[in-house]
Amino acid sequence: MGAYFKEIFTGFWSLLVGMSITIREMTKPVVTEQYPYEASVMTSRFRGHIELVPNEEGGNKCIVCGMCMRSCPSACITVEGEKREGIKGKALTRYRLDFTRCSLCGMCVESCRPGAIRFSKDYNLAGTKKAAYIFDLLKRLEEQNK
Amino acid sequence: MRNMDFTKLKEQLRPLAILEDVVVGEPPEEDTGSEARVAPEPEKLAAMHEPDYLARGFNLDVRVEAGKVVEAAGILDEHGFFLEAVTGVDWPQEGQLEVVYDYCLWQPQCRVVVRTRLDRQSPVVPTISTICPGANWHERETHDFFGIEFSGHPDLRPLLLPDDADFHPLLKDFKAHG
Amino acid sequence: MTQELLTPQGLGGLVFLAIGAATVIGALIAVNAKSLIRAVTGLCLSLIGVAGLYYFLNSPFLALMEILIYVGAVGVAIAFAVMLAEPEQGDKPGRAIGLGPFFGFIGGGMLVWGLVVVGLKTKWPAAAVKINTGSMLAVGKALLGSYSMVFELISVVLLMAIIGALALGRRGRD
Amino acid sequence: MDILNLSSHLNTYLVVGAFLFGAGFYGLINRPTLIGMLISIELVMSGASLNFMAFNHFLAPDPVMGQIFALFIMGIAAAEAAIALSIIMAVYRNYKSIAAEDLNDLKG
Amino acid sequence: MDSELIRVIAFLVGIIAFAALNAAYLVWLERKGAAHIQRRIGPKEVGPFGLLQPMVDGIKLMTKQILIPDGVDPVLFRLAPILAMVPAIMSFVTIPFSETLVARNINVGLLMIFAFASVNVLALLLGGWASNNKYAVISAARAVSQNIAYEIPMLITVITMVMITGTLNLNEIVAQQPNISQWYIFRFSASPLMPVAFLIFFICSLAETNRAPFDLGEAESELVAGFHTEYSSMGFGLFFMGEYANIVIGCSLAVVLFLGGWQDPFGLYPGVWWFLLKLYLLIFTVIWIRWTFPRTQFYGLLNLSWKILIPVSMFNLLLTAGFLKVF
Amino acid sequence: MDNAATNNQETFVLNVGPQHPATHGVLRLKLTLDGEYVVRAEPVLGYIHRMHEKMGENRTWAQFMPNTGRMDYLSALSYNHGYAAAVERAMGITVPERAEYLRVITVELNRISSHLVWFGAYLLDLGGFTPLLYAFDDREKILNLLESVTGSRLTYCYFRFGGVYNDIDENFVDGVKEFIKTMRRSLPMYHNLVSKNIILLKRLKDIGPISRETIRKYGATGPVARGSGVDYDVRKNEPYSVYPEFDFEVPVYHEGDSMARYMVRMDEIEQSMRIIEQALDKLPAGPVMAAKTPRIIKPPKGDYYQAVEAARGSFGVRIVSDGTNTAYRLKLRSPSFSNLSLFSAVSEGMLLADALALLGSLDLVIPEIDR
Amino acid sequence: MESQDLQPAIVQFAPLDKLIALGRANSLWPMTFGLACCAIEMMATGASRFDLSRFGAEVFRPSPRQCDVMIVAGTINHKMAPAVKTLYDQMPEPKWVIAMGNCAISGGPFVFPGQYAVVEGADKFLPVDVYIPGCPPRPEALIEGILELEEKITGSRRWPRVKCA
Repeated sequence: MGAYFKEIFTGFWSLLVGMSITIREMTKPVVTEQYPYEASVMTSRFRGHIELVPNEEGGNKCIVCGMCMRSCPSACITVEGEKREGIKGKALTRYRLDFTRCSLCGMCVESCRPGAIRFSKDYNLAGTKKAAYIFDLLKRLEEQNK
Repeated sequence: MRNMDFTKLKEQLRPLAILEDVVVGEPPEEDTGSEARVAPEPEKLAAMHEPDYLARGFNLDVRVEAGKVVEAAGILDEHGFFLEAVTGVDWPQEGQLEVVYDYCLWQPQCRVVVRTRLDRQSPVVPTISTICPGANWHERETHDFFGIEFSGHPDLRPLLLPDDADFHPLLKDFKAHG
Repeated sequence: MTQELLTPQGLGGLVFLAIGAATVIGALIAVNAKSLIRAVTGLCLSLIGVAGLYYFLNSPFLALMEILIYVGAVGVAIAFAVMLAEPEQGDKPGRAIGLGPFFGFIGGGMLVWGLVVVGLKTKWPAAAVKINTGSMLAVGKALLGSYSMVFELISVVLLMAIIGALALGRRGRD
Repeated sequence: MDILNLSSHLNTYLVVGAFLFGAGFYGLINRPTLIGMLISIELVMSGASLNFMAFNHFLAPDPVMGQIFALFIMGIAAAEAAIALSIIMAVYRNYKSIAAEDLNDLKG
Repeated sequence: MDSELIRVIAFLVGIIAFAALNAAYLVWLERKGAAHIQRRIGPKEVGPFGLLQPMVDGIKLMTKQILIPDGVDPVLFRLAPILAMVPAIMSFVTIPFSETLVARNINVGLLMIFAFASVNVLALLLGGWASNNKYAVISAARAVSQNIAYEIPMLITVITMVMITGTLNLNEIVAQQPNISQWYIFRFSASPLMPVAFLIFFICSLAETNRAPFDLGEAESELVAGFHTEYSSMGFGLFFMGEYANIVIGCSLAVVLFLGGWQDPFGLYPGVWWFLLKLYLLIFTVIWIRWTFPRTQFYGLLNLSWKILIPVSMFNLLLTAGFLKVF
Repeated sequence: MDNAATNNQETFVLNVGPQHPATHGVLRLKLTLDGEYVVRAEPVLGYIHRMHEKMGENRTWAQFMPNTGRMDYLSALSYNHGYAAAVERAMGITVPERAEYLRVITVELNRISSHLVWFGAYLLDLGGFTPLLYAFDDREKILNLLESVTGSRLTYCYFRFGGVYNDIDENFVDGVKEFIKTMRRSLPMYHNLVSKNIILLKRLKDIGPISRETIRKYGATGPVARGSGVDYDVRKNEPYSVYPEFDFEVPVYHEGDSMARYMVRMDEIEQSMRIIEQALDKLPAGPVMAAKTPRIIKPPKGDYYQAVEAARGSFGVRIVSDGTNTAYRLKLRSPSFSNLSLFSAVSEGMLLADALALLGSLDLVIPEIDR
Repeated sequence: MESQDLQPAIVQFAPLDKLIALGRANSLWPMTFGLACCAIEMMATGASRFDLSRFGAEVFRPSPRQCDVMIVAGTINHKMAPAVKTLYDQMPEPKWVIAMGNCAISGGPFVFPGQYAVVEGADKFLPVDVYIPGCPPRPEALIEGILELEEKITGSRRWPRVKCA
């Protein structure tokens, strides 16, 4: 009989303790970041999709070695280049990134010797068209330069 | 064996291990193909050896006949081992399928690998799920992936693949249809 | 007519009609519905109707008790039993159309007819002078006064019912 | 008779009560299952207590009596429902059926 | 048209509006309260403080397609949500919001509320059964056994209260508690266990309305959405509103029986605001409890009823009877 | 209770899943119920089978790394660790000490975050919503820290053969210390709010007891095994990385019920914090990548095994190499696979709600089971 | 699928339709439906730090009958696809689909020549309205996806657009 009442009281007490915790939490300030109004800042290592690094003139540093293409686990990078006068290696004509296949592993960035690609800070992509996420990074770079 | 003497276990397992031709001397070249194994005098050794734990990650490697896996499982079970995984390896060039059983012990550290080779055309091996009920799913999974028949298994329906799956994706000659 | 309708009495009459209809329709559903669960619903509808009639008979207490006990307890219990004991089909389809329904219909019809005839033809004595108001208080006093013996008996019956139900339910479990 | 004034006539109640009674009787014979029969019995009882109440309201000098009768009927009905349902459940467990005609084991 | 009729009709409209609005804004309160308990904001983008959120939810629910799935019993399937809502609204008729603000001051008001509340079970049962969905059926079965188990201690407590007050009329009950020391929760002269009685009543009304931590019927980790799994659109909306209406009724009843209804504690402006204040405090407690505790297990729930609540409420009943006889 | 399962009552089959709130993803349970009692429970797997093992044979060793993080997305780093360590073992690569320390720190942080998700999700299973959000709030702090190092929140892919992707900075160290401080405050709050709650105790105590023998027969590991009194933790029993250098305990409870498994995980959070603290104190300087890592990974012929203690138990990687730059066979032994396989044996005769409480206490991550 | 390019019929210019669209857009109840990694980010979005409830979209309903939007969060394989399809069919109109994460968009990193298990994108068998790329996408991206869907329903955007630094 004693145990019976003891259980009732300890049980009831534990419920009260729980309720006191939640009411205390209620009076504390909220932790919510209000996204569309306050945009969070990504850390320097944040991995968005990759983008081309502009050089001083606003061009790209890519030498079309194809290392990124080969190291990519999901084959989402296509690089095309052509031989041009006065440039060592090849000049980049097309850098296509199929972001819908990417796993953001960073193998491409690591394998890039000249440091021509880096992670962008695009963290809030969303849209109604699937094709919008097959990026032409060269075009993107040009738009950024404008 | 690092921490404890497992002589008794080894004694019990040794008779199960099959004798096999072991080429003593330089290992066969990589691209000579399996037919071109010309060993001077193959030496008969029991296929039980203790690899270097640090290099390989397990302590004892036993190769047994397909029929003996249950017995091996029984011995290991007696010693308190638990079954960690069952898996297959496809060796199409040799026309064989290998079934690998990983056993492990809680205390002290000891990992035992039991392996057996089956004919690739009709891979049948007795089930050990009678001894380790946990093997049930592992064997179903191996059946999914390699098409290995575990005779006596209570229920060999596909586990990870769709119910109507009739393909075995981890075979080396598997091609996805459609 | 319209003028009359908009008085409380007129509306009350309408409500009464609705209640009477509910009683009759509910009873019809209860005895005719194919699926048992609908029959239970019909029963509940009918009983709510009866409760409404009680209300018009100046005993709201009884009306509410009717809802509480019949609809809330008996109806729910029957519905529950239907859920447990009737897995899929409704009434058994295999039962041939025998003479049962026919006799039932004839018998029921004759009963209704007879009762209605008796009820309407009889010259009931004029309403006597009430000796009390029939209020809840009076009911309570009567229940524990002149009818206390019956009251006790009913409690015993209920107790026996509970015990019996428990015993029956328990036995089936093992 | 004014249709909106039906509530103040004894006959209305008697007709409805008789109807409930008859419907219950019809159901009792017609229903093949035990639960259906139980439902019908409830109807019969309602019809009876409605009559009690009606006479009580319109004719009886002591308007308590009918109410008490109706209350007792309710009590009986509740007890009866409890017992009947548990019997039905027990029967169902043993026969996997609640059809009355399937319960012919008692014949021997 | 006489005034009595107008009064009844006005109250009827008012009650329906009150029930619907209350349900809508209780949802808002619940969402906001839950959010703040959980360190977040809750609805805020629709209207100031998200106050229009219930409206847009209502619009959405009303304009959504009504699906009657295959294999359901179409009549009962449609009937059940209505049956869940109507008795709840009917029960509002007799609740005294203030001395005069009561739709119909019925002598057996207390009994009436319980009579209609018992119909609610039928709604759940029919809804679950008609859905022809195993989750719904299990959930309905749970809801019924839970309701029956908790109706007993609740009614015993109410009988205790009726013994003390000597009436079933809610207005009279409130009138007996003019100030805080005479609220029945603190009326120790009637029975020293009055706070316990209040607690039992409160717990039981939580269980009767299928609220957390007794929301076994809607245990989403087990039974998806319980008895309303198959309900879409307003069918679901009605169940939802019915649930909140039942909460309001349960809490109003607690306020009337134990907390002095529209009476004020200190002799300041008695009236409807006091009633609403107490009511919403209690409702907030209900919400607070919901967002604090995990769900009870089925047998734990029945054990609580049979092993704790029923014996204690029986004891209280006997004690009260003794006190009534002695004093 | 037990005879309910054996009598000849009518039973029915309840399909829980593949989409169901209780299964945390896409597991399907075919429950044969008698009333509310489970007569037979049969988990049906494969609804998120993603061919990891097949992909291992198609990709180079390095390219497979992102896949490991997607098996168990809640403790992705443990899986990265297991795979990286297996390949390193095969290649004979020695990882610099600083890199090993970083691995341990991040893995343990990841373990805490995984346990927090479990804690929240389990409470959600039991019908308590608020603890989930508190746990996620604490977890966000870990994710911020890990994101600042690895660059992503969930599927990190941080380890490389021979080390880690990049080094940490002072902010990270401070952040971790700050986090441990807040977590030490949060844990007692969780215990007060949840662990001592009578409702929770009633729901978890003596529910789904698993015997030591069942654990062994089914090869269950991790907190599930430790809740049944099995003192087995790969970090202690088969030390890898730099774990031997830390002083930590392996929490073991002997009851074997759901509460024991719950408590094991809660205690592990504390132990992980201890490891992190020690690792931060001892953190050596130096490179984070082995200097002599070959650019092209071609492990020598043979098979290799590496087990690590992931948040759910012992995760084993068996690689069979034929000396080329892709794996010949890659077997991923996932702990939840074995942990779940005992479910049908244990859940027999339980109530539906209890069976789901048991299921939750196993802490399943389905993609890891289905692979 | 073609349907994603069509103008949804609900966007019309009668005031009532606008009101209805507004109601629907601000009360998007998602289904409790997670497939893989992205589901955890979906939960994180609903949790305190990001708080999906600000947009009235936190009411995760377990039953498809009561949902408006299905967030396909994770890889769909051939065994799961029929179940997903069934769930979609069980939802009452109007209903929307958000493909969250690369797996749901195109099969993601699990697609390789000769693969046998993964459905290459939810849009192979569902009319997807909004795509959220990422592996997994950050919670902000999911919020953005919800806002994008609201824009699609009402035809205008109420919230500021965030430029990524």
